[in-house]
Amino acid sequence: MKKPLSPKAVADLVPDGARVMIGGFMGVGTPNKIIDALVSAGKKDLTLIANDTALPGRGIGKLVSAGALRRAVVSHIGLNPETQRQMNAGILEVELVPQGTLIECIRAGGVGLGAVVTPTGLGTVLEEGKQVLEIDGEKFLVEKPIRADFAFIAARQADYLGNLEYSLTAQNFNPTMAMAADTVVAEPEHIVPVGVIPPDAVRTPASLVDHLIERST
Amino acid sequence: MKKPLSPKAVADLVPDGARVMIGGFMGVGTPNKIIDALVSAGKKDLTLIANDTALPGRGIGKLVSAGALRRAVVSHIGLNPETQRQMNAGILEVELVPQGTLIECIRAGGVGLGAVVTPTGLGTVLEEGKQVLEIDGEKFLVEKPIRADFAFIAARQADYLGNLEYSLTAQNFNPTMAMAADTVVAEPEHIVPVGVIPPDAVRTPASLVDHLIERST
Amino acid sequence: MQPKERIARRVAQEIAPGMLVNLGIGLPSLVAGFVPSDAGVFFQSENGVIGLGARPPEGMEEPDLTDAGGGFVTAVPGAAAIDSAMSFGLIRGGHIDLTVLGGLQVDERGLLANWMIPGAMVPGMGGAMDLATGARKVIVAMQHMANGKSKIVRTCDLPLTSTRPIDLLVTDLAVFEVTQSGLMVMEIAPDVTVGDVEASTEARFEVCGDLKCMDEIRPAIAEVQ
Amino acid sequence: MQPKERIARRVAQEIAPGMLVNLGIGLPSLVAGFVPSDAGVFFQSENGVIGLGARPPEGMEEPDLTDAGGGFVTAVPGAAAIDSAMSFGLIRGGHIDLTVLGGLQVDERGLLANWMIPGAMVPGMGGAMDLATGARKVIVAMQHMANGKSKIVRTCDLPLTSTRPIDLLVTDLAVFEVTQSGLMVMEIAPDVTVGDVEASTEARFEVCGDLKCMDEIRPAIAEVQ
Repeated sequence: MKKPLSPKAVADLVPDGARVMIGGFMGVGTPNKIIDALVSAGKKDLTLIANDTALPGRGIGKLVSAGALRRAVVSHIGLNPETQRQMNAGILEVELVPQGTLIECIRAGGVGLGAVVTPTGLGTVLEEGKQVLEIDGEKFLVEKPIRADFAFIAARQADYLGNLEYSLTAQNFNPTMAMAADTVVAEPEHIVPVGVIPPDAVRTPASLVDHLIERST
Repeated sequence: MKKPLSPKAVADLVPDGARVMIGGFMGVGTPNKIIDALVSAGKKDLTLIANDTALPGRGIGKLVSAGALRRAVVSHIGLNPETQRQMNAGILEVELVPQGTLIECIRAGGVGLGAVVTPTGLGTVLEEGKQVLEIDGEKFLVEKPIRADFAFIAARQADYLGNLEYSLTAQNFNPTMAMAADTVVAEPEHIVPVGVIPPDAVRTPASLVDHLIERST
Repeated sequence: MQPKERIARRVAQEIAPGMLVNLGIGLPSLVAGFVPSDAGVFFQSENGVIGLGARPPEGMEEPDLTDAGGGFVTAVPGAAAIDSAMSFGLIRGGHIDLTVLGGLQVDERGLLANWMIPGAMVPGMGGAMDLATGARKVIVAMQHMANGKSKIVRTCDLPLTSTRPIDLLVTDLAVFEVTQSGLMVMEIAPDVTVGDVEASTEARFEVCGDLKCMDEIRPAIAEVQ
Repeated sequence: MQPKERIARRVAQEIAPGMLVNLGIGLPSLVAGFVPSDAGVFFQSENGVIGLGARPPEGMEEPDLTDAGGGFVTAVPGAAAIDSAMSFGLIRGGHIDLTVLGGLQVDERGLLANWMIPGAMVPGMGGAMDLATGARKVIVAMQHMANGKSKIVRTCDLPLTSTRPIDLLVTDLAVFEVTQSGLMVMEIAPDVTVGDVEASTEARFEVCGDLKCMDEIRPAIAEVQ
């Protein structure tokens, strides 16, 4: 059983300069309480791994606006002009990764695979500096696994062991990221007693989750 | 919407010599009606891709006993002496693959990845004839994706579009195999009207499923 | 007909019942409006849903159900929620029958550039590279010209999205098929001549002997397989 | 105490609350019987469940809930059903705290062979290669001898399961740790001398200065982290 922590207590675990994975897609399925706590704590020089940087003032966009990021590994920044501004000003280093490659590299980091072998990006500017692997006459890019110090996960419901259920498109990167970090913190909307979530409904088994964030009171 | 087929009609689609993936683990989560129909139709020279060959008289074990297989790509045959006998007699060619590598190669075949890069089997007899890839100083085996002509999938419940739900340990190889074959046939215990299965409960989206087997009457 | 409407309406005619279709954000998303809701077509949104429905009525939005642009949507009966690994497994694995993408440039080999203008606009590729590489059929829907310049060029000078050629290009002026030898105009808009298309197009292209009007109503879409 | 019981009982002392544990079929599966059901330990079965419970009462079996040997089991509160890709993602990804495997041979470098005897017995490796490679800690539980021959050898002549050395070897005669320099006997069974162990062991090994009895009751298992 895990005694839920306050968002502030979780922020206190995160040193400046940490690598953090944050679930969500344009702010949907993003652990907002944790993000707010990271902003309040004035975190600096974080490396972000996420699908996108959302919009200014929304989800991960708040971390960008607060100047908490030094580097972002993402697939899309088009809807956050502040990310573009910081990138052009040389404040924020942005590595753009195709969405399918990004999620698969995070998965590889979580499931102990040595690399991702994908056709995506072959022959484009993304090939620069990367290994190309030939399998039965077809060529593929070799992409490296991605892991982080922390994964911050938004879930619809948890039990007090840490089993997680997700909701519709709020699922997105969350279950995969929950496998790929040294410390995994889940921010569920609800926490229910152990045994309430049926085994077939669990998408992230409790053993992957280190900490739960307390429910709003 | 898909009009469910009889097991015999599905067996009629399968030519001798076809590559067939069959879900299940020691007979649990195995599409038994399809197997019975393949046996009744006297299929020959099939290549089987599955976790195991179950027991004689149970699930995939029936295909072995019927002499329907020419080749089996599996992780375990220890509980089926008939498989061992046919292998030793040179009737059945058996390729043993570590279970984690097998499921991941099937996944790669289904999700368009060029290879699986795994530490499993490195330095063992499994390395023979395979590429070794070095990533940041660590070595991994390169294993090729696996696909089939047909995947035969056991599910707890389907809707008439083909959305599938699975049950407990009957899930095993089924959802992954449902992505990795040219023709995917699901054998659900129940078929319910479209809209009955909540979107979050679907584990195999309908678009992956070509045919449904009719319910028992 | 407005240019964008003409493009979306024409692209919709490529969609058949039973298809699983991914529409990019922007112009491509307009295509859904020209596909009857009872046509048996399923729309995938790469953020995690198959069976995307229309925008919900005011006050009935679900914060956890959005499209890839973050806009509120609904789910049709038979919809499935999937995570991003599954979503891109479907895309890269060839399980998406058709994707409609926007474009910055298409060149005469049918290659697409649509994710950045170095030094000017760097939105990121999002899912476009996986879609352009993995979907069974790729249609680009875009305006023929931008800022008085042709977007259909000899060779893309913007970074490519994929080295795999697209299948069909639909603009406000014409419909191009990508063949072994390059672009071929199959249809042109009403009140537009082949000369007009040539004047607006940097790329070389062939003209189909049986040139049609792109506003022509085509026979009812046939069922997949 | 019977040899198998002694082995299983000793292995169980390596299990702490909060751990996720995978037990191989055969002898290793006996370990569960020595772990209190309220100890906060979760058992994973690679066929797709975390939170494996005891065999159900007669007549209450669920055909869709079995262990990796195909035997009927139950699920404890808080159990999760997972597919094989997730199951082996957990195994290979280092999310299993401890696996207990059977063995045919362990050699003096701590390398394990447990999946085939060429020409005689070819059951297949099942999940053993992934477990031996990916679990955080690997314990081998096996009888010290088979057919009068030591199973602890100088160098495995059977095909290896992994090139990663195991962490601990528990037999009916002794407990060995695998150190940088090889095997070290930490504990021996009651009524057994170091000389007895030497006589039954082909491999060379060191003997810990603080040699203990393997039946000694150890302090309550400590919580993980």
